[in-house]
Amino acid sequence: MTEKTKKASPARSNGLQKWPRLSYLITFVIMCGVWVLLSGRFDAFHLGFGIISCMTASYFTGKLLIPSTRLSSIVHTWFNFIIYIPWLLYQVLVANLHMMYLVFHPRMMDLIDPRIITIKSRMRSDMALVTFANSITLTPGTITVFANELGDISVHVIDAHSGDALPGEMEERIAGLFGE
Amino acid sequence: MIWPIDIIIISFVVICGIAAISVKDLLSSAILFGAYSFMMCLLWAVMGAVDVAFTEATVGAGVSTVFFVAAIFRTSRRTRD
Amino acid sequence: MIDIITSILLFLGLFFFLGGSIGIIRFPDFYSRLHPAGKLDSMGVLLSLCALALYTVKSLTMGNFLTAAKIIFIVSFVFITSPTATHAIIDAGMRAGLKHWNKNNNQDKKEEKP
Amino acid sequence: MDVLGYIISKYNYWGFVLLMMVGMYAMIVKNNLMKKILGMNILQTAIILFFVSTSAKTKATLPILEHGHGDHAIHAVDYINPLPHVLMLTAIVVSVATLGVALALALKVYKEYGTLEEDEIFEAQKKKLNPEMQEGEVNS
Amino acid sequence: MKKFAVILGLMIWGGLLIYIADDFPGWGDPQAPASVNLSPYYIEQSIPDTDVPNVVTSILADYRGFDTMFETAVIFTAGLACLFLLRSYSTKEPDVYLYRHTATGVILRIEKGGTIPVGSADFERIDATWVPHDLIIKTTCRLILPFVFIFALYVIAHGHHSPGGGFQGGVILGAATIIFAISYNLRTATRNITERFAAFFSAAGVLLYASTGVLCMFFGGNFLDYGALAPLFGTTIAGARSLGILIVEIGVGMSVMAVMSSIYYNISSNGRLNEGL
Amino acid sequence: MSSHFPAIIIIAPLIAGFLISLSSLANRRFCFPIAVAGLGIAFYSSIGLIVSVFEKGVIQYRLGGWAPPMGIEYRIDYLNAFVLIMVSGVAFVNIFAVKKTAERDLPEKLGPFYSLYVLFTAGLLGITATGDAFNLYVLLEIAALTGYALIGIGSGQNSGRAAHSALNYIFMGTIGASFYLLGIGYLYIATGTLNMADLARVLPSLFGSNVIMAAFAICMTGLFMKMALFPMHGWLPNAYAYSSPAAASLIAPLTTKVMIYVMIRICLFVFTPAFSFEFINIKGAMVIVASVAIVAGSLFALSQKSLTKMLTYIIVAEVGYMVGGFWLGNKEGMTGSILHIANDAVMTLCLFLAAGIFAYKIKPRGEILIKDLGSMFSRMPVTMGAFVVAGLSIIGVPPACGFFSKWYLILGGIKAGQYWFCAALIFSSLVNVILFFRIFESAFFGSTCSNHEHGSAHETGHHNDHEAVIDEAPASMLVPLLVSTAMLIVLGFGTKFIVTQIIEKAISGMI
Amino acid sequence: MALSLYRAIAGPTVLDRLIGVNAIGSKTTVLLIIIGLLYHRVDMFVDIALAYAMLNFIAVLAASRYFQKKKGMVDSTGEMKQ
Amino acid sequence: MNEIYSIQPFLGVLISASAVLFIITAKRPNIREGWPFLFAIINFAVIASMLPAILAGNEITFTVARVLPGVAIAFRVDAMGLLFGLVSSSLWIVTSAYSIGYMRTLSEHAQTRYYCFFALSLSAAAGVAFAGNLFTMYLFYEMLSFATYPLVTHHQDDEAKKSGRKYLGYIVGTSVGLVLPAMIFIYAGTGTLDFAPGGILSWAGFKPLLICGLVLMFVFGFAKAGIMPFHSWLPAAMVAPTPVSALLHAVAVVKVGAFCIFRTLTHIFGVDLLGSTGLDFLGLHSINMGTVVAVIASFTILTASLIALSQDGLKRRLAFSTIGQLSYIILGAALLSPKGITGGLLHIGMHAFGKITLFFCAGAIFVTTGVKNISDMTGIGRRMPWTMGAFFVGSLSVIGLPPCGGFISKWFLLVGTLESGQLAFMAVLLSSSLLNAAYFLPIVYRAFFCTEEESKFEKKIDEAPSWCLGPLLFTALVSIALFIYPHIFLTLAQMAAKTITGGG
Repeated sequence: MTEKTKKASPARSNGLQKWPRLSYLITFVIMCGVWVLLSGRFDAFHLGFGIISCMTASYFTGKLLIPSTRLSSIVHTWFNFIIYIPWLLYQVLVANLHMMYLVFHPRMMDLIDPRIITIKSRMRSDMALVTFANSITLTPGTITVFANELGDISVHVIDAHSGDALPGEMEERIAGLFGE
Repeated sequence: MIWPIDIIIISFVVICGIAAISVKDLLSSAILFGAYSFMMCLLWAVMGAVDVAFTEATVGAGVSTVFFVAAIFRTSRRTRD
Repeated sequence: MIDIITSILLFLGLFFFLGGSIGIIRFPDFYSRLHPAGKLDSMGVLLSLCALALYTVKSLTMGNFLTAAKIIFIVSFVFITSPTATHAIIDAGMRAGLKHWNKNNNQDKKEEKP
Repeated sequence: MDVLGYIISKYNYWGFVLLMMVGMYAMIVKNNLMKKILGMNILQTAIILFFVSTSAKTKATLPILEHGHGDHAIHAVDYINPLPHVLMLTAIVVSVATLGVALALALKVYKEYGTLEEDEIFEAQKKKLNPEMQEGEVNS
Repeated sequence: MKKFAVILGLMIWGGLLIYIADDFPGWGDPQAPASVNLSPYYIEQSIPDTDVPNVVTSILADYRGFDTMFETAVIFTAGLACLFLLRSYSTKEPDVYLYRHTATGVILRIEKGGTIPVGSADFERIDATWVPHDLIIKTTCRLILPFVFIFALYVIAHGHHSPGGGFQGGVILGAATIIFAISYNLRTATRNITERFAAFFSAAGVLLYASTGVLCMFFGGNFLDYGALAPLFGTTIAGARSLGILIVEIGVGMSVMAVMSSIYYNISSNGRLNEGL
Repeated sequence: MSSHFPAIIIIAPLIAGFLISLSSLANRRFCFPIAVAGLGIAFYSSIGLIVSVFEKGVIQYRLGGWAPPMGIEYRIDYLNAFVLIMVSGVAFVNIFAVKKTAERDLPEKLGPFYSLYVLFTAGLLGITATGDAFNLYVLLEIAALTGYALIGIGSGQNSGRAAHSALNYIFMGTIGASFYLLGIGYLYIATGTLNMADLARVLPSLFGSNVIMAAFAICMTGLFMKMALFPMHGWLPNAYAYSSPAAASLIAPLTTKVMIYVMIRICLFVFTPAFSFEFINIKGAMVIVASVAIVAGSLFALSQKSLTKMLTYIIVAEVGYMVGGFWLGNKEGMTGSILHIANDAVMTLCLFLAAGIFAYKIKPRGEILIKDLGSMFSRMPVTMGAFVVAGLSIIGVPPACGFFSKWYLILGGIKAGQYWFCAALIFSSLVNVILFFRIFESAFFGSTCSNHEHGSAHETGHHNDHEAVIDEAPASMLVPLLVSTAMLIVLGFGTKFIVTQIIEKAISGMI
Repeated sequence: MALSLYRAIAGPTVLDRLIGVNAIGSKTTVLLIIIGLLYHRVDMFVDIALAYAMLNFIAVLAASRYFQKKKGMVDSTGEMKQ
Repeated sequence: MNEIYSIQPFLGVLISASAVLFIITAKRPNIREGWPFLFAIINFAVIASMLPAILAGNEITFTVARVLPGVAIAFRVDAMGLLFGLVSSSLWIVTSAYSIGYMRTLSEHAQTRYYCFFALSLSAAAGVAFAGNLFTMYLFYEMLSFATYPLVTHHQDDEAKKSGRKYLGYIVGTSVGLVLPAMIFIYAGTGTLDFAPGGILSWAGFKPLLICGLVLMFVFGFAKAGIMPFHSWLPAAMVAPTPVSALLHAVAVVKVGAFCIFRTLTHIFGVDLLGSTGLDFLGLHSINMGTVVAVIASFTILTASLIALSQDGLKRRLAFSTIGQLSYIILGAALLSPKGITGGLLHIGMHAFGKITLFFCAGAIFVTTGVKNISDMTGIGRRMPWTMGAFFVGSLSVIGLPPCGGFISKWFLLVGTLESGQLAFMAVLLSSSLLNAAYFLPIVYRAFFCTEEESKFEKKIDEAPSWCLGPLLFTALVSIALFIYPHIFLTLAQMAAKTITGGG
């Protein structure tokens, strides 16, 4: 647990000893990408300015975006994330249709039965947890109320069935996503 | 520019303004003030004043509301009018 | 072609928005209101913005492409922030001690929240 | 149609007047300092609205010049008047600055009196004044 | 009673204003004096004069750059005023230090004389037991912060071509600080962007602005006449103005960012800079 | 360099403000010298300005190098050169005086204090120098914001009230400034320009328009609020009375005066006298309002027990003097009004400096009541002497300068046939006699009883002339006080010079 | 939009209003871009929309944060959540 | 008549003012008291040095600063001013000496302050005397008011406080409220305030009503002259130490008031204007403004004398007497005839010496015995024969009986009434003289001629200290001497009258 919590305190973790500056570098690269996306100007002046900006930004926020600097895991995560997204979108769509159904149902009051359920996740990395929690929020009939580093998640569900699927498939996917 | 949108937004702005000052809870009025700023920003975008809209978006929606909330946090929510 | 897809998506997005708004009004308590607000709105944003992005790239230039990319960027941004915001609000609600609505006492506690 | 045209050409000004009245009302009548500050901000936005309204121009686009497509000359008629926007940027900045200072003062007031209601503050001041006066008499 | 009197008065006042609005040129009238008198010059000359397509920016930072300098000074003043009014430098040591284990949320109470886990990454100092700790918000903010940051810098840099500029970018930067302070806590925020840092930046930003103007004076121009800097930059006059505008915008951005964070610090912690919203 | 004086006079304090803020991070001791340097440069250039105005007439300075209607222009003529000297001089003299108080009251916040101080001055100087209507608004806000902060900090047990009154000040000030801005907006919508000279050129063809009327009315209402003309004076007394003496002695002399200057500037140089005095006929009404302000201010002052509060109500009355004098609409009244701007600034400075010294020495943490001043003559003869001179000047005793402006005001009143205004002036002088002699009396008579107390305590010989221990303020406070007192007399003797060389030239062609 | 506004104004509790405002915010983001389309200058409005989305988030966060902390202040029982 | 531009008048003002510096810096009481004495002598010398030039028909002018267009702080010494200057400066010497005795004997506190303001007051009085225009006069008049305030309230007790309030209330109130506007009216009409022998208003074209108003404003405005109903500060001010009462309230202050009125009536309005402006608007065609003022003065004379009769406090009785006597001066001016004017001017000097003697005596009595009330003074002549002798001389002078100076001035006044044909005023003068006699002579009578039982004092000569006694004897002698050698004053007064009435 101590190992995990060490990672979980991003603001002050000094990164791994291996490549201490790597997180900055990665941030810098991402920033550059974003800059180009935002700027849309490719003359030397703007690009130069962009590089300076990116350096500033990564200096200030380098530790925030990528607290752990294990390069392989990052690549892995991002790659998997792209696969995860369509599934998530599908879930979201389902959630929305469900919601629409509830909203426009004339006897909506009878259908819903809000309550709070608590689940226990096995994930420990905070990024994974948060992804999980946010996914829960986006998916049918559930909103995360609370989560902590130990994996306790309480969820507000709109009707009795919504919470049944949890943690279920989603956790599996996310766990796979973050390699846990 | 597009006057129907414009007129609707203006009326929203006015409604938000009136609501913000008449709500009996300061936090609510701060939040409504945020909504007011949103509307204002929209209004200016509609009127073509992008820079002003941008400023209002950043200032009104972001910073002033937070300032208000922070100040209310440090004082009290209670109000009698 | 793009026009049609755009308008369908936009319409859908607006429909979700409408649903979200109605949901906000119709649902009985604070917690359940958050469900439509959180979900339907983000869906609406997703659909409408995709529609607009599509519309933007109708004439494909570098600038327009970047604009579309920016719109997608907004979408992803909203998708990160919206659940968080929902969570923040519901957490706040819990801490503020708002009463839960449940079926048994909805007659008398309907609009009366502390 | 004429009436409609009239309304269209003026409603912005009506809106600004309405907002201004709302702001003034809040500042004069409301008892709570925070509400007054809010009213102050509404008043300022009203004036900003007025200025931005002056800049409007039908059939014109944003005051950001499109260069690049063609080297045809730039016509002022095609662009919205930018000057009021500039002025209003300044005004917005001023208003947020004022807001900051006003809130700081409100906090200070609250620290001292524990309330933001103006009448309660007056009462507290009176209460505070009286012992002070007596003390002063003893001193002199 | 007072209310009605006020409302009545305001009605009369408003009615008068509306009556006067009758004499205004119609909304959007291209022939209104405001539209034909001064602004065409700006619109048509902006690119030849300053090489800046966003007319608002060119007016803001060049034609009426002096206004903007004072606008920045206003912001600076506001920050200073908040600091001046609210900041309290009480150095009284609290009796009990509270530390929270970041992962579990277990709170340590350390009485006077106890060993303080200084520098430990696992514990953070808090001021009251109720200070919350919310993983989701924290992580999300952590994720979006770099993007907010780069976006803000983008806004500052691209004021020439798109809406935005120093002020807006600066506010977003300030907002980034505020997000940071909200999602973590004020103590962490002030550790990363310290009060001195904010104070330094707020003054340095405006100073950058003003000293650009003074530099122009040394190069033989009037105050804030960036055109005079052309020899320095080795560009045309218009290019020099464009660069001048950029420098100025950066100054504004720095100042505004620092001031916004400073105001937020002071307001949310009531001047003690320990624990805010 | 001298061609840049119009810019330097504003820039120097401005940059000094930023530098102070920076240097306070390093070492607090640097703050004061930088502030002095900034204000000194400003003062020097204000003198340089008036010299070059004498030589060359009106000076125009293009900021950013843009021709006036496009860019912002500074326009220094006799009128604002005069006011500039007044403002920078007062600020410069005062900074030495406030040093001690500031160091004692706000030890932690010296940097911000000096910074705000010089920024305030920069704002006022800018208001005075600018030739652009909108630029004026921005500068107005700078001055106002710094003013709010300086007032709001309060001192000692007044800090809560100071904050509250500063908040009220913010409300009134913001409404005022917003109104001013709105008026400018009305002008802009009607003319499309913001430059004052340009406005004055365009406006005469538009006199009939309702918009111009409204612009005028709204502008003036806003300015009246800012200058605390009688019915809108509510914010002023508390704000000045409860603020820290260090701040009060800067703000009280300058704010209202500069606002009156702005009113004169707007009426004469934007709307042109043809509009202000002839086209709309509000002269009589304004003079009556001013008379009421004078009488009301005096009466309020009479009912005060606290020294500073009394002084603030005197300011309210003095505002009535200047406004009334201006609206008399003739040369004498205008001269009196402009003259009184400078004179009243110095008088108020002197009074508030003295009040600051009293606060510093006898009641550091509260408001000074008049009865607290007992035996001041023997305790602080120099301070009290200066206070007496200033008081006499306010009353209007020659050769102190207050007499001369009052002279011109009454003269103008007689020439304009506004006898009520003259009567109000005389009445206010009489009330001032009572006010100040109440103070002198308590300062004079307090000595016997306190002597007895002291005598029993210290066993001082009764036949010794220095019975009461002289307990004067430090020299850094006394010297500015004496300088301002001397200025009272010098201004009095210089009246003819000022009137014929400056004011008549300033308003020539206007009336 | 009007409906959200209704919730924002009439909402019985602060948080209901917060929901309303949040909803307004997301709608406004879309609306801004639509306006951009109408002006044929989407590239200009995207920035605003982006800034808007960010800052809307801040406002909501701040307001909810208020409850998180204020609640604790009221009954500082010491223990963490729930 | 030539104008000589010389700094002398300014020196005359400045010297006494600069005494303040020396007095403040002086450490030891002897030196401190020596300075005023020395300065008084220097001052007198300076003023006297102007005498030959003036007697030769010249005028001395000096301009300090031009403060307003058309208005300067300027001095102009003519016969009239010099007369007053001589009187006040010569009496300062005497009073300085007397003060030393008085203050030391009573061990008064705050003597430095006392001497300072004393010097300042004298400086102001000289300034009024030499003022070249209305503005300068007003300036010094105000200065005098404020400089005397600490003297009046010297005792710093409640009574002093009350009197001080009354004093300032009347003096400053009237001067600010009446004189200032009147002055500005004149400036507005004429553009100048310079004194001119024939008056400066004759060509301003004011309406008669306005002129009447202005005259009354001045007459009542210079409340130091004690014209009723603005007289009541004077008795109140008697709480001051006696040298103050003596010099200031018998000579400097009140005479300044009278002098100011005199100056204004003659040099601003001009005799001709006053004579030709009547109360036409009231339908009283035959009455001109001079008469109006004269009536006011006469009223004051009679009333004050009657009140004086009923006063028991010696100083208060003297004060009311002063009120009456001051009005003589104004009456003299108001008669608008050369002789009347001469008489009025002479009365400034003659009455000054007489009245100061009386005050000195009152002070000496108080210093020696502590008695203030007349009723307690029965038999005092036996104990203090010299003092009471001087008192008798002073009384005679004030009453206007030979062989004292007062007789001459009264004589001229009477002739003046005849000259202007207004016999009613002659009656006033005569009856008032009778009243004077009625309130002074009984004091003297009871001081010397009383039975042993009635006497409240032991029959033992116990005179006042010599610093007190000397001055009062000296002034008594001067009073007599002035009867015999009135030449200087008389010449000056006649010269002044000549210029005022324009030839004659």
